[in-house]
Amino acid sequence: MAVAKNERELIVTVSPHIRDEETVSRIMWTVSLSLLPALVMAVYFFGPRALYVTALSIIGSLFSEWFVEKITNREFTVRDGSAFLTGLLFAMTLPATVPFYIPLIGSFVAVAITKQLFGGIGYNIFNPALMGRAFVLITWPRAMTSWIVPTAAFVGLDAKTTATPLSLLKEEGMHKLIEVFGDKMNLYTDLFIGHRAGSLGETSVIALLIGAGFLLHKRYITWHIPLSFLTTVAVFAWIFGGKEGFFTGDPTLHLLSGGLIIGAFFMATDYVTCPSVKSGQILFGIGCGLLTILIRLKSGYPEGVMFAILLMNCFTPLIERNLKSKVFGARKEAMQ
Amino acid sequence: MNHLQQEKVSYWGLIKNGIFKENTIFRLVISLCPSIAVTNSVRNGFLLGVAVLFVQTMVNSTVALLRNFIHPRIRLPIFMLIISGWVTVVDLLMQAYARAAYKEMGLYIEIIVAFASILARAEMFASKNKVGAAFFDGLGSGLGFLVALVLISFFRELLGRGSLWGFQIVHTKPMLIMLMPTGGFLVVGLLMGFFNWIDINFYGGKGAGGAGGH
Amino acid sequence: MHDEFIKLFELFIAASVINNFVFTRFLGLCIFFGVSKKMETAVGMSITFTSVMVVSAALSWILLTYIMIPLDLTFLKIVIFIGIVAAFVQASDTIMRKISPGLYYKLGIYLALISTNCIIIAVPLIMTTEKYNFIESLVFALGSGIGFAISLTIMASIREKLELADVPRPFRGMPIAWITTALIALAFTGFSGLITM
Amino acid sequence: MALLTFMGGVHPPDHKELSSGVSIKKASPPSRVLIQLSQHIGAPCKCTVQIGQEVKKGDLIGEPTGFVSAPVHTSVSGKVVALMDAPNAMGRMVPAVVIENNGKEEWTQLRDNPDYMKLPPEELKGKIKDAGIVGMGGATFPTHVKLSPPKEKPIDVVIINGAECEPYLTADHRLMVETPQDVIEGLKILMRVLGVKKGYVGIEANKPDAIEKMKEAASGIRDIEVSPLEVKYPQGAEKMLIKAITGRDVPAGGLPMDIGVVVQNVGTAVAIYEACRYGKPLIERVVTVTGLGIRNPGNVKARIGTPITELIEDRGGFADSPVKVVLGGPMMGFAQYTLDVPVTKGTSGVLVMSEKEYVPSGKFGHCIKCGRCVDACPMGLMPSMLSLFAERGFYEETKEYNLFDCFECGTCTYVCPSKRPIVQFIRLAKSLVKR
Repeated sequence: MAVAKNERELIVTVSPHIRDEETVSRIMWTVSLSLLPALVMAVYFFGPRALYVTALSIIGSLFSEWFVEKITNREFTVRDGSAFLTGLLFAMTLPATVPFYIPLIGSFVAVAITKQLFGGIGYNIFNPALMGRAFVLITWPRAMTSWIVPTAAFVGLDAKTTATPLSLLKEEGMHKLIEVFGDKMNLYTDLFIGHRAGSLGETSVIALLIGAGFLLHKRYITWHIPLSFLTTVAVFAWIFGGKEGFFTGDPTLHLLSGGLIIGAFFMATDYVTCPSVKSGQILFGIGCGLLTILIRLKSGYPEGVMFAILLMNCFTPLIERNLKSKVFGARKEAMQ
Repeated sequence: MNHLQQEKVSYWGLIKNGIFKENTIFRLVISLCPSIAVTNSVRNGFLLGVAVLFVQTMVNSTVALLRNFIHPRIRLPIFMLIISGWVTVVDLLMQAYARAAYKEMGLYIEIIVAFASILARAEMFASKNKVGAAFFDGLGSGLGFLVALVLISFFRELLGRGSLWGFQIVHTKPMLIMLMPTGGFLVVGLLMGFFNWIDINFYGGKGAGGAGGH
Repeated sequence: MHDEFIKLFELFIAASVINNFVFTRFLGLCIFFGVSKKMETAVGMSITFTSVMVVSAALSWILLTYIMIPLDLTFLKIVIFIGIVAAFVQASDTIMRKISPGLYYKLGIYLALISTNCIIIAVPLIMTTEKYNFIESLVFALGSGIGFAISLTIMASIREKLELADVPRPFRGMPIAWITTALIALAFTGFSGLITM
Repeated sequence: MALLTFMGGVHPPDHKELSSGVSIKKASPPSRVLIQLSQHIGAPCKCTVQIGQEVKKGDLIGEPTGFVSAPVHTSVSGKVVALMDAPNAMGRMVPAVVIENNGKEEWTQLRDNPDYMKLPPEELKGKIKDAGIVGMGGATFPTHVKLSPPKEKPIDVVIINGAECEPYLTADHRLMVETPQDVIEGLKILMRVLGVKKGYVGIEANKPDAIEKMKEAASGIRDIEVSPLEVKYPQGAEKMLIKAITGRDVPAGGLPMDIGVVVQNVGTAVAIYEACRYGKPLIERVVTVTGLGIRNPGNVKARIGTPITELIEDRGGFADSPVKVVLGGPMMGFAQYTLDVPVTKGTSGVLVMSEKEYVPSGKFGHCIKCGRCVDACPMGLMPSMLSLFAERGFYEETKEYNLFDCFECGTCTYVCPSKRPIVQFIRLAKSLVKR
């Protein structure tokens, strides 16, 4: 047979011969980018210390990733951005006042124990950032629950430390909240803008929503988990949240406060630790919502988003096992 | 464990075997509950370890002593009876002489009765060997248990309270989590992994984390 | 009556979730780690375990109230309770083999494991200490059994998933199972303070 | 109106612009052809010629050896010079006949039959069978077999597959634009053979000119409908096409005929028309020669047996350094290690990928369970789990995740951000698992 003049060594691989441009590191860096508005707001409200805490926890998580991969002789994956993202997300869950060893140790727990010991990216069972936070919260409860007032201080309050809206609600009730924030509208606006005590990245709902909208637009996350999560929280807050009986709760307050928004859009949607089938995702979101409200209203903690997501992470393998994707075409056995 | 049933067994070898090669917690991974429950302080860990050591040794000796009189068909209930008898002795002794510690860990003392390790030793070794060997086998196994408990509680108390045996050692902020279940599970898991790592890297072992058992 | 019911419900929730035997009371760990490798065995164990637990709790309570306390024999509780469990397990083993060989084939192997499980002996012991009445004892036993079943199935599903994971070699098998349990226990602390008994 | 489609799928950049505007050109006659005797799914043909024998265009050179088989004809007139084994597109060695072209282009006896539509269905089917027609979309299933459904499975719909969802390929597109009438005639024959009242032509919406031409050709025929489809890979897969157009689900492990549907490719329809009208056997087909590695990408009408080097020369040769040569489309086609392979009845395209288009596929990362493959899988499988099981060697477990429903369209591998060779893992599992 005639041989083409410029035939040379051809590469032979099996199909498909084209690949999508999406890569894991692009996903990770884009999600990190989408947290930028929240970080900016955190620095605006809590000052440069917010930046130090963030930097430390990112450094801590990058180091932990490198360290475990070094001693277990693995390929270094520091550049894929997943450790960076974990560090950033973890920082978002810390109060600005934490002593500097907390971001370092917490990010070590997050990356080294929760992620790398399980085999690295993709194999962790729990959301690393939240597990890091749960660890430091239980370990140093005092340091993790002393909040400072945003620089442009609360109306009528100029003390250095204060409580989060949710703990005010839990300990003193709605009337105290209104007293602190002026009136209900003020309360909602302050919560929406982020003018309140809380963790670095959870306070500014508007900044988080901008980031979340970006991710939704890029299709990095889908509506399934956030929507089912938020809806469940709103409905059950309305039913059980009121002091005067059923159906008197304030869903708006519950939606805007605590770490719900960052949890629903950035934490619960973590690919690795949520079910990958849509029906499972909705179930996961509902579970998160129920547990959040249960813990917020009944348990010893004022905020339940973190524990709710971690608890649902436990159930993710069970959900995935029982809710598989629906296969195309009726089963043959069923036809006969 | 066939190699243990040979005629010539050195007592020292039996003890070493119990502590290292067949360490109840780290190598065989059985009788785990107390490794978490009582190890939030070195003293409790030590006390329970001693209790187990005592029960194990006595059970082994009793079983070896009576081995020719026990009908094989009903041996397990008889062993259980012997074990629960000795556990009751320890239980009552501690109730009488160590009230404070008993209050904290009474339930776990009583639960020694359900320890698979004790029954396993009685069944696999003591019922087939002479009293002396059985005694030292029990001693070794009990010591291994004791060492493991003390090791775990060492880390937990040091990190969780900054103290050892109740004496304050360091004055940093303690890590409360180490006293909680999570800390216990974590310390055991990390220690197991660490021992496996040593085994793999320095002794060419397979890093068997134990098959697990009851 | 209404309050009574609420109290029983709370007891159930407390026993199953909040004071989950595995994650907060550190009991039943041997079985927990031993049979949580495959989902099938975990489910079989859960069923067998819960039923044995409820029945043996009932038997223990009757024996305790009508024989041991009147005769002042409570100091022998360890011997008696373990005797009850052993006897009951032996009996159900024999009965099951006769009546339903299929079920025996499925669940029989777990029966043998049960007598060395500390939860099964811990339930009557706790019952004695807390002075529960008959119904409460049953609810407590059922709650504990369900709680154990929950932890066992969660763990089994996670460990099946970990089979596919690239866990560093020294941590494969038991160590990572312990660390997983540590993290689950941490997540379960979220329930603390949910019901103050 | 929303376009018809199915659940899942992706839309890779299709690069059809390279060749979609280029009319079909007859390839220059090859000096010799290498005609493989196994160009279809089913039993290979038995050679009916000897070395040295003179043959005319359209002469039978391989006769079928079973029911699922199709005859093979020569595409040139000339002399048989060799009988040998040669690699096919999949790299397997198959028996082939080498014929030297004498340039006379002498046809064997052909009989024009303008009244072919009056022939009884059985006779039409016989003509299709004798012409050696197979599915020309790439699957190469003998067409007459598809047209012989068992009695208990009545057929009520025929669909002509003009989706051409594979990126780069434009052969069917050009056929529909240039000979829409032939496609419709082919469909009419199919409907007559099967006694079916309803015919569809499914075309992806990225070929508006083809849709328009086909609609024009079909206007006035009540029973034929042209259905624009959403642009999405693998829209042209039989099951997906049927779902999109009729809404029916082919049962898992079943065939389209189970739900009363027969699907034929555009090229096949044209071949059917030519066979019934002129008695012409399948000896040439339209091939898209494309890719950035080709100087003048375009569509050529090539004789079966033409070496692909000659097609490449025909389109101006290599433009850039070719890195990979693929027969078929980039999603399901086969990369070649030699350019000696000839055009067969199933060769829809020759894709020459240059350095720019080549995606190295070596290193891959962990599955991050992003669910992209689950969302994209047209069969509703969980490719992520399948690949994980296969990667760890748990082949038996893959059956629980419906391993054998996968038809290896490659969508999962395409979308995977970790660049995992998912479909490759699935193929591995398929070969190692007992059914």
